[in-house]
Amino acid sequence: MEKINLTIDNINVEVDKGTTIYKAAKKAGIDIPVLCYLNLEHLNIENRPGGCRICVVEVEGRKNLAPSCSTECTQGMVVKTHTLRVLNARKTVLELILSDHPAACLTCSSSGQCDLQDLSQKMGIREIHAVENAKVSTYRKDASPALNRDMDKCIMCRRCETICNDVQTVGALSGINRGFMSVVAPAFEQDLEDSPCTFCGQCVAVCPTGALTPFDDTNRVIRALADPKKTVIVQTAPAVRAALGEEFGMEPGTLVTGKMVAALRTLGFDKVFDTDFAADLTIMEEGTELLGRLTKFLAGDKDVKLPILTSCCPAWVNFFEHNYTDMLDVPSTARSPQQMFGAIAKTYFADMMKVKREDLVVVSVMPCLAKKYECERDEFKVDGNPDVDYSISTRELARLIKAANINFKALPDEDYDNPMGESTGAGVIFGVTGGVIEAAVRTAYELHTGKKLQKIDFEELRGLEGIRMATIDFDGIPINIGIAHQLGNARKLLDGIRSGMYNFHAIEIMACPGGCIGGAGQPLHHGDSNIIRARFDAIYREDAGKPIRKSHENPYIVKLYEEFLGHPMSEKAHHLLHTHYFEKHKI
Amino acid sequence: MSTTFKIQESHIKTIHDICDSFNNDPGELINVLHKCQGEFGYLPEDVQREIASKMKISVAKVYGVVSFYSFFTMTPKGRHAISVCMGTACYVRGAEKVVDEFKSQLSIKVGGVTEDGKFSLDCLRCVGACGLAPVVLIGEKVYGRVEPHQVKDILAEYND
Amino acid sequence: MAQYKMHLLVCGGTGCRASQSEEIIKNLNTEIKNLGLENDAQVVTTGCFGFCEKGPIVKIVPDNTFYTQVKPEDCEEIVREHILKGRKVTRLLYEDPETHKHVEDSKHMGFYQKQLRIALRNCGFIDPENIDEYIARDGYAAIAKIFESMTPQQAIDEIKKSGLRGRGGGGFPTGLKWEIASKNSADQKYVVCNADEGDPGAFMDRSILEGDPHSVIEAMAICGYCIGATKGLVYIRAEYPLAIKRLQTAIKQAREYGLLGNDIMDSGFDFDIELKYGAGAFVCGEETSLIHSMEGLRGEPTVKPPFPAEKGYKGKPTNVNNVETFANVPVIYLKGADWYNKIGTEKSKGTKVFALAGKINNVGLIEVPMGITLREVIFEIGGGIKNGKKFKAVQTGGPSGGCLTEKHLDTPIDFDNLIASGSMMGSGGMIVMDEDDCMVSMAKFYLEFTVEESCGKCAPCRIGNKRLHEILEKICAGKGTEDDLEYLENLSKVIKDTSLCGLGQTSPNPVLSTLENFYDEYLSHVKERRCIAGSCKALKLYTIISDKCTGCTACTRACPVGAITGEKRQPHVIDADKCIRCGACYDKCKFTAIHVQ
Amino acid sequence: MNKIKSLDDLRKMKQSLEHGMNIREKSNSPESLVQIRVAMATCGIAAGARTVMNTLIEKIEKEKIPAVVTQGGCMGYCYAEPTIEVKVPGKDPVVFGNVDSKVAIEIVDKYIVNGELIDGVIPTNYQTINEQK
Repeated sequence: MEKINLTIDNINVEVDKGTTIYKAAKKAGIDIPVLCYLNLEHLNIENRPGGCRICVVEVEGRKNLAPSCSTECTQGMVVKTHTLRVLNARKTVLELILSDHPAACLTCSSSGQCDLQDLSQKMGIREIHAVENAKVSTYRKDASPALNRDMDKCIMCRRCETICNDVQTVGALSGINRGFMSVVAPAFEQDLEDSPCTFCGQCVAVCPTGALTPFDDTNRVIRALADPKKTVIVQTAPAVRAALGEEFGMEPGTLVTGKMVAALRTLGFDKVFDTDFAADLTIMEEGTELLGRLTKFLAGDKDVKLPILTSCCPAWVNFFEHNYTDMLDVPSTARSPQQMFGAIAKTYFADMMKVKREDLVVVSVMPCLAKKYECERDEFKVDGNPDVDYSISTRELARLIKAANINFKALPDEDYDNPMGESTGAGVIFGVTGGVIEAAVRTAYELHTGKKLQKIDFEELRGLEGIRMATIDFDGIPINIGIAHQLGNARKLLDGIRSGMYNFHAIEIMACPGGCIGGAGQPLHHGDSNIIRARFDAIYREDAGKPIRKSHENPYIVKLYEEFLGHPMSEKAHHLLHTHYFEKHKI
Repeated sequence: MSTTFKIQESHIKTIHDICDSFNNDPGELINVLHKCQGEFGYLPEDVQREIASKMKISVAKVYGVVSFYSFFTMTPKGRHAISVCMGTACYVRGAEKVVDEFKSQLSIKVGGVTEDGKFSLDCLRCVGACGLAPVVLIGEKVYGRVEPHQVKDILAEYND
Repeated sequence: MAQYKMHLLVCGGTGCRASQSEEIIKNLNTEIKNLGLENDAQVVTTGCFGFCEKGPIVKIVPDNTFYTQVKPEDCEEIVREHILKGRKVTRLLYEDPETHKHVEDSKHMGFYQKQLRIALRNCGFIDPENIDEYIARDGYAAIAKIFESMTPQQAIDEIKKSGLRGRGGGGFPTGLKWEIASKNSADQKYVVCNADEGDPGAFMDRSILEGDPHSVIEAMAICGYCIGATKGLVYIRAEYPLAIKRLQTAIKQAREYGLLGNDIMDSGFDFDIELKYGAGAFVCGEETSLIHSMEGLRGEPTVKPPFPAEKGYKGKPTNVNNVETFANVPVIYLKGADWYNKIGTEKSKGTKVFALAGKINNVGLIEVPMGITLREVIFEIGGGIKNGKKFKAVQTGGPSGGCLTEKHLDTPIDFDNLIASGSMMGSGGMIVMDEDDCMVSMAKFYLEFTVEESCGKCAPCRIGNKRLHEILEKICAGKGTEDDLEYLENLSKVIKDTSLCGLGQTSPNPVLSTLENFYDEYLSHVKERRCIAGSCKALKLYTIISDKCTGCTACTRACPVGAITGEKRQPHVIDADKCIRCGACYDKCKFTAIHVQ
Repeated sequence: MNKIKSLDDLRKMKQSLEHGMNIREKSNSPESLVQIRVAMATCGIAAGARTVMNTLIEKIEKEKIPAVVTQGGCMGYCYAEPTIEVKVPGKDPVVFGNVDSKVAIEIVDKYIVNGELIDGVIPTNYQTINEQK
């Protein structure tokens, strides 16, 4: 690799050819502020339109200032990152951006987590020139079940557009209009619900301002908790415990399972359960379905649809309902753990507690925004009453805890309630890419071969590469497995299957980077992919520390089948735990 | 923004033929939009949806392109489309006053259509007839050296 | 073959067609037939003569008679008198604005005397829809010569030696640009002709394409040969239907003659050209935006490097030149780089086409050698300021340029001098302004354009220009402050310094250059609330000169807001606070008693 | 349509085509050419000026003489029609009267090519073409 030598603020730096000034400066320990630039290195996600012009620097011999995020270093380059000219330019440009941004920080849901706000604090903006009579660009507002769009607050960083198109290949958003009125929006500024949006929420996860925010369900939860007639129970998704601590200043990757349970109890939830329990249940159903299809296939049945696709991720479900309408019979019919939990809670558990369905409120805490949409799907309601009433995100939970004045860090560790709080390591790893399929393999292998696994950890299924493939030996039968996270990678995999390029038996897909740990409901990563990496490691630590690590060994699952469901894929299970898919062809 | 345009089978065929003639190549989107606008007079939502679906581009992207370029329009023009050149040469020779006169005569804004759908009023960039500044185009017809007091007579030419 | 004694060249450019030149051609032909002169005179539709002010133009050769503002009904007289009897139709001859004498032939018109037509050499001379006429004028001889005797590198060297610089605005050396593209190897490269002329008030590219499309085709093929590209694309404004039609015809004819297509002239070199249409976005004049637009995307620019020469259309090395640049290329090979090199100034060689417009007598398209002074252009070629008014400024470079004033009149025009004077060459728009033009309003006009044409990708251009425009509006409305002037300057400089592409990097130029040259005018707007030129409506002050007022009450009745009061047959007064400056009283007063300040 | 295959092809083509364009090319630089103006008013036409003009055009074309033939109005020598005015670069214009085809060829051969004066010159105080009117 050719090396380039340059000086930045009088520091000599040597970098590889092709390195940008921004990265070279970082290497030299110089921090250049950025706004539109986003680089999640572990995940191959980059947004670099060079549009905000905040990261400009002075390069000797160049007429105008250079955007450091997208200017490559050249041999002998002399760069100055904080001359008066640079500082004046940055400040003036930031003032301009603020002059077209509503001054509503006090009530903005992104306040305190907003990159724009941070930057104006850092740069000491205290007044905005020319704001008198200045026109502010305003747009149609939209509130979908999963997220709110208030593009008056958009600064045209284009991160959401990049994510929606280049990373997720959903194509719900595009830059529209021109000049001062340009903004990112769905076609015709229509509602997201009328667009091919999957509600994966990754646009929200990268938005540097309050333009894209999660739909806020906290008030509804508070109202339910305050209602003495209601029994309110909560389930927490696997990925939440690996990230919630960040909201309270803890190191990324800190596991806060026990504190979270304690906090939820303090908040007044009648029972604190674990979605991991439902994940184990999912494995029983999905694993059985996989084995069924596999057995038929191996027996030569030509009608059987393979590969089986996981169906836990609601954004992924939306994605294939929009884009792969010809393959609707391929994914597993198993409902997601959130919905299995809801269905069991409002039948089995409600009976057990002798609570009427309508008096039982099921709340879920999810790393995800699509879950908000999922629990509103009609097929998951009984006479209009949803199996899961409200889904709040990790960040919303953090807000509830803060609003209730709970000193989270000082909370003791507490355990989940039973029966739906017991889970296995297999349930935990549902939170990362590769986890669902690994959990399924752990169970399917043992059920299929009748043998005990020698080694529970399937390292070959783990990792953060966008598409991974592995072959697992099922006692002489090679089972081909494909894994993709982020919908763009899923598309590649699916297209490969459609064209016959790939030959898989089972495929796991998660819509978000790294899986649920990188979900849009999680604490914001602000462009630091190390955070996602840390959560990833935490999930596997939690798994390794669990006494039981295979779903079919979860005693409460065994009990659930004995007492209520009968056996996996039974008629009752089918009714409560399985679903079907709809064609939602939209461009 | 939504219009009364209802897409019909024959329209779909026209759109598909146009897309096919450009091999459904997304790189030809702008040429396709030109042809479709030539066909329908404007680019209503349904036409954009059909183009997007045929060419396998997201409709958001199609709309992104349509809303970027000033040549494309989503509102139908009047039967007589009035365009006043606002190039520099016309501007310095008083095009603004001519526009104002059209606006007050027709009681519409720039970009608007009269209620009876007879006239629409737009400004455009240089048509290159700077020698005739200020220039007004009505349909294909060019009026040169237009003065505000002539506007009334010009409009009268279009009495049906 | 009939040997015509006379050719009647009729301008078929957009401007003249707008004033019925097609009808004129029809009538001339009918009359020639009526008089049985078919073998004596031939009517030829040509491209633009440049003298658009007096269009439609009919020029008769060989005696160079130049008829202006010809009407269809004049045709009979032209044929009967001039063609049949040899008597010129004096009333249609060009009248010199100074001497008021009719000028017999175009050789003696001030408009043409100082011009040197290289890029426009065939415009107004040949029938652009007839490839034979182009070939008769050494068309395609340049490329034939190159095939016969030059390697691509030698051909590039010739352009480098000629000193030709890009005519689209930036002035980048063309030969060097070609060389860079030639050195980037790829399985496919592209030659792109930028014909998305967006500068309001500039129409040279359109005129060239309408008047001499083959020279552009030939030059593109030469460029293809030089850089190793087999595909050419012309990105052309959809608003130019005639140019599109002529170009399509020319491409078809060139293909029929084997001058485009595979194995051109047995050289083994393949080249063909395809059209891509613009759709009304000024920013697409910027190379990277243009390329994105050709790819079917929004015309937003991307950061350079990578330059198109490395990564352009479809990610392949692409050379982009504008129409006028290409139009210069074939002549350079025919007459030699040394010949070309002798024209112009030290660093700007050759000629430049300007679109002369505004408050000037001879509006039109001119081509002059680099180094000519503004004075020569405005007062000799342009025939001076209209209606005997006083020259105030000339705006060059369109929305990206600046104003030049009296003190610049004797500066030789070239790329570098214009930049040093705070303006730029741009595509060659030249708008002349007189004492009635308010320079603050002028800056506002250009900013309004930039605001509308900014793509919106980068913050300084998207928001900054909007704010500049708002401040200028505020000043024109009489609400500005001196602080505003200071902020205007700082903001302008930051926009230039931080914008992503050429549009934003130059858009504040009209503000900066008027601030520099006409600071007093800004000051009088903000301090005295006065517009010296009298063009800012809000700053007009209407008063009644009591000596002249007869108290007829006509003004009182005309005033829509009841701002005028007074007794009958007594002098009236205008309440300045109520007055909305509509001017109704001024129009109504028969005694010129209304004074406007 | 035959394709152009070489520089030679192109040259040949150009030669056959430039004929038609000559008249325009010549108008580009009339001052360096011999300018012949044929008086073409009613009297001139009646006296056969049109034939004379055709003869002149054919003759200079044949002899490849750098000359341009234009037509003008009546020069006022109606008694001597057809009249033609010849202006050789660097010399004063000369008017010839009673020119028929034969004389026309003689004017070209003798006066224009060899610079010899011939009979039929109308002596005038006449200035130059361009200063007329």
